[in-house]
Amino acid sequence: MLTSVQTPGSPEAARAALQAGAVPLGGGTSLMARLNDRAGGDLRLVSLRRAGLSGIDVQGDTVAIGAATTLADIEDDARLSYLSGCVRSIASPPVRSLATVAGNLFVPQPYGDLAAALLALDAELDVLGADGARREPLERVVTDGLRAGDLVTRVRFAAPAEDTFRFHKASRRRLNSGSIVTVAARITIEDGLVADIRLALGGLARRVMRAAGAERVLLGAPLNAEVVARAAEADVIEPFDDAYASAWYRARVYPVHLRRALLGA
Amino acid sequence: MARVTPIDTAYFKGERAGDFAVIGSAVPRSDARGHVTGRTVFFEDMTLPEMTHVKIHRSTRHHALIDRVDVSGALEVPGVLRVITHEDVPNNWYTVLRLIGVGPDDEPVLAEDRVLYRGEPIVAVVAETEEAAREGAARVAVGYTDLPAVLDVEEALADGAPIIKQAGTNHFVYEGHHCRRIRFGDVERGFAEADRIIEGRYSSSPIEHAPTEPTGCIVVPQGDGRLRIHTNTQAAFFTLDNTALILGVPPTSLRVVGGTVGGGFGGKVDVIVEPLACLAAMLTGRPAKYVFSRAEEMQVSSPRAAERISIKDGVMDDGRIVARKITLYVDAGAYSRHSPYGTTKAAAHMPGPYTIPNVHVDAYCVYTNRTPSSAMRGFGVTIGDFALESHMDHVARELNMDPLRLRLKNAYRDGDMKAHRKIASGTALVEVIQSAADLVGHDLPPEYRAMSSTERSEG
Amino acid sequence: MPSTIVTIELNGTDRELIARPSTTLLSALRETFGLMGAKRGCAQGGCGSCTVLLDGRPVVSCLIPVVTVDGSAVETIEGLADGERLDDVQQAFVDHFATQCGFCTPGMIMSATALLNRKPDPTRQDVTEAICGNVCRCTGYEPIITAVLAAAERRRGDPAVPTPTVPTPTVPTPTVPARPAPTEAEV
Amino acid sequence: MALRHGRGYAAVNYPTGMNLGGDPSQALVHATTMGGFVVTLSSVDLGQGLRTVVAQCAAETLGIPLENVIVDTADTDTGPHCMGTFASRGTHRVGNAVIVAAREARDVMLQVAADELEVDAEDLETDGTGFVRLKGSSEKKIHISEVALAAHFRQGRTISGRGIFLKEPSTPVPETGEMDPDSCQAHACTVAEVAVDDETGVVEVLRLYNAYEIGRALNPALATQQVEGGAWMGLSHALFESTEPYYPHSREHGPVDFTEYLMPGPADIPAQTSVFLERPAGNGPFGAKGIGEMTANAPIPAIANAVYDAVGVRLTSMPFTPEKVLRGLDELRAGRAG
Repeated sequence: MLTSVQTPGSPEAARAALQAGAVPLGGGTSLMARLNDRAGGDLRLVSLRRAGLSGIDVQGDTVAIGAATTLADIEDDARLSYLSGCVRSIASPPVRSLATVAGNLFVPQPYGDLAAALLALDAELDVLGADGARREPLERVVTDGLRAGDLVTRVRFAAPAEDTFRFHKASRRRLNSGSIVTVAARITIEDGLVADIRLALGGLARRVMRAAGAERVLLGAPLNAEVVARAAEADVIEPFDDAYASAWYRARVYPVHLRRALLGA
Repeated sequence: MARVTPIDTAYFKGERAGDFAVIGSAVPRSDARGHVTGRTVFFEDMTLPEMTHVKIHRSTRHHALIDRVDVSGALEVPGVLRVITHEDVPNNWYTVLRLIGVGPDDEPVLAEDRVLYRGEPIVAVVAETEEAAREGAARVAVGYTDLPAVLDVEEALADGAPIIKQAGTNHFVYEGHHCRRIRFGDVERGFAEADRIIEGRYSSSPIEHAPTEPTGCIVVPQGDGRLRIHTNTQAAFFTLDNTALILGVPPTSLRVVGGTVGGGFGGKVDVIVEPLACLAAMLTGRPAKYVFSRAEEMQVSSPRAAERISIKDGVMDDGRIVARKITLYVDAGAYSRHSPYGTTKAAAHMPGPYTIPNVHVDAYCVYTNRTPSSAMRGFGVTIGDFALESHMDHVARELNMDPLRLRLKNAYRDGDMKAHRKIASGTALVEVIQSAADLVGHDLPPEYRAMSSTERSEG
Repeated sequence: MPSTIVTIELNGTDRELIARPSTTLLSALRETFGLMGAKRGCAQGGCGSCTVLLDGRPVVSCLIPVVTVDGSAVETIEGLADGERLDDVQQAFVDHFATQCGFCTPGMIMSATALLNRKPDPTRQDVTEAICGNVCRCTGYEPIITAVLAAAERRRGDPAVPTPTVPTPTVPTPTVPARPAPTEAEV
Repeated sequence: MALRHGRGYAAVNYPTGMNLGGDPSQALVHATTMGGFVVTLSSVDLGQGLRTVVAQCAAETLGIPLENVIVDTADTDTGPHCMGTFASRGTHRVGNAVIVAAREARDVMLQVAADELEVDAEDLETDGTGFVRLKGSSEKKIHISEVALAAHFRQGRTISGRGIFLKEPSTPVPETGEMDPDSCQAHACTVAEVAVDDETGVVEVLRLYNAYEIGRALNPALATQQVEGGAWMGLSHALFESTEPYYPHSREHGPVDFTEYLMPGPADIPAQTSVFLERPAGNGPFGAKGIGEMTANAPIPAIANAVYDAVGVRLTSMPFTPEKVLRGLDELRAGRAG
């Protein structure tokens, strides 16, 4: 049963509450949905809504987004227009008004499309832990998780150069639908060859994953259908069955969607 | 401008007599103002002092004997007022079909010594708050001995299948028969005469009604000792009568108030929530609310049945279908609910809106250890139409024939004898096909244009 | 369980309530303030029937512990009409037969209102995006999309757009007071 | 990638009312002191607009303005029995019962008016505006409010009526299935146009064309709501819906919320073009047939057939998920390659 909901006014107070055993509540769009119909032991929540963790800071090409910033805020920020397609593919407006950036990093697949985008952007997290503040690559956090009591306070990344960010999500419905395959990529082409590539996938494993094998195939190669087809075979994916699609289907259409993400058709 | 579908008055001109003042007018909905202001009162839109809440502990097994039920954990939860087991239910049988003379009663209100599907209710917990009721329900402990489960209709009917029903068969018995039968003409002779035989097999998954408003009710004890049941049932007296039978009380002791429903689609006909909510109110002397959670609505409330339908047609090269044999399995799930009725309706619908001289239908209502299915929009017909009309397309392709002409050639007309031996009247299949062809510019030759439901001129 | 006093500005008026940790904004609206327009369709954030505006944004009120929104402004379906005069969105839903069972309607209208407040001249795609979290099982959405677009025109006061009309029976004014339109029975 | 287009057809009929009959509905009608007419029912409005339609039936039969009709439902203490709202029976059964009750009430109303006007009741007519008048006369008339007042306070009569509609129950012959299952049949033909993505198996329904024969559209706007919403549900059943996505192989992964239980959203709907045909049913209220359930049925096979037309995959199991389409395409390609 829910025994308390704290609304600390600072990151430090929030971290203290977490370290005392409370569970962080971002937008609540995943956690509250489960709590509303679930029995279980006593539970204390610490809401991050008032903890001073919201806000978008853009300095040159350095972007810092507060952990409790909502997806709606990102959607509305013209400076982050490259993320608009990603964010608008997530849930619906009344959910995006609540859902937070940090929350999206930890929702189970096939959700967490923003996490895939941020992984492709090589984001880092500011984490407030028992030992104070530290930086963690998002890639490590989505793989290994955080320590109990750690509080993500900020997401940082370098804004992608113009036209270098790709986001493609296949889902059963056009809007408001979990991912079948999500492809997020930061890609630079120079002289007809891939000069920089960072590729993240959603829907194809229990966590968002970096497609390091595909990156290796693509780097230095011409961006064409034949190369992309090889790239699609370069990673071990472990897709799953869920209400949206089977593992077979996800694996079957991943090459198609990788190609559409990178080549546009 | 409101969207109003045009009426093509060229069809059935002579029959459309009548000069009306109000009928035929797109008058505004009388309830629209309430809907847009939030004033429309749905059953849950009331707060009552001292309201209690009912939540259910459900089976985690597909098929099992119940060895032990321990409710002590539930009773320790602060706020839990009562638990209700099968022993507390005066007549522990759902009786939904008794009123229309279809039996036997086969479903306990709360499970007794066994469970036949995952999600079957075992214990109801009544508490001061929803949270406490939910917590209490979670803390009921049930010991099971698993039994072999049958999850497929054809496996259920196969030799050697575990018999899951106390009545001794995994299918409903229709007056001594394994299935609802239609026998018309001589289907085997029809097949023998046919130029070709075209077969198909079609199936569906269960489908949830998914009304936006969950199924539920609030029961309020009245000063005179009666119970007032605020419910979103689709059938007020059906709910009242069945609830009275289960509670063993005179029907005059209950009053059902409803009539405003946030989507039904057949999902609110089963009389599931009212009896237990009434019991909770009777046992506590306080108002009681029992509303399905969305997860219960999705997985425990009865869906549209999964069906499996085989069609074998004897077809002439000119497109006439001279024989049609259909085997249809309705997956009733663990209990009858309305499925024996729906299966008869499915049989009556065959062989579709076509006049076929030789028809043979076996429609089975089959029990499996799946969620009991029941009525849904198009009950008994929707999946059948999918099979029939997919098969018509299949036949047209096999014959390399225009699918609309195939249908027009076989369409039933006034005066035709249907397979269930009723003379067709008021038919209009020919005309809707002609009209649809017009909508998409699908060319029909003059002899197909000239066809009419009211006369069979083409011999 | 500790209770907390929470203040929200509800349809323009400051209101206080005593909230338990588990009290959601939806349950506060319905059970404390008796505002029954926001519906509980799933309590999972998936149906949108409980949509209200929180500081101007559409939100699924079932997922919000009300203690976390102390001091915020909340607008509900009950706050739209001016007395008995429906607002443009409400009137458009009536005129365009955009309601059937009515359960999704308040949430749908609040999502539409949030859109029109921010974007007075929406495209059809804007409308579908705005209401994609509001499940309607009855209408097939087309009349709702039509109504929202019509409401936008109405709000802009576009003179080129005639007031929607539906054919009604010709009923001359009676010489005695007519009965009100048919209504559902009081519960 | 290629988007491949196809067109599919389906035609259906649908029975009105409970299978085999035996499903009565009743109505009571009475006048209030000032000439309101209360229709008392226990019938349930599921959102299809039953209250509005029965008010129209009552107003038409009584010959009074719609505004004078009040529909009071559903309370089992006050409303007479109704079997329920299902089986496309509401408008047909309840409408019929209301007409019967309203006719009886109208007869009393005319008799009271006749006594007030000192004429024969047979010589009276209603004009739909609230007056009862002598046929052929513009002078000799009385408003229903005065009729009602007279009935209550001078003549001591109740302007009221009782109505019931019952299709007698039919019992099937076990050996042959001979039976009388229906009251009347409505009809529909759907043409679906789809685009199939041949690399992913995703089916998009672009357009639905529907011709519906519905007996009589008592309220064309409400009938439009039924057919459009119903066709949407058919599309939803066809492409999305299942509580057991992996049946018969597995019962796992059953959706438990609206996120997982998929239905087409507002961005996934086709353009619908529809037309009504009216062949009034002899036993229907003003000829109306039940249409609520039929409208979901034809789109399902029409879509399946359109997919076949587009890519040659015969979909035999609902719903038609992208996976099923793609597996079919893969089999076809393997067949061609082999």
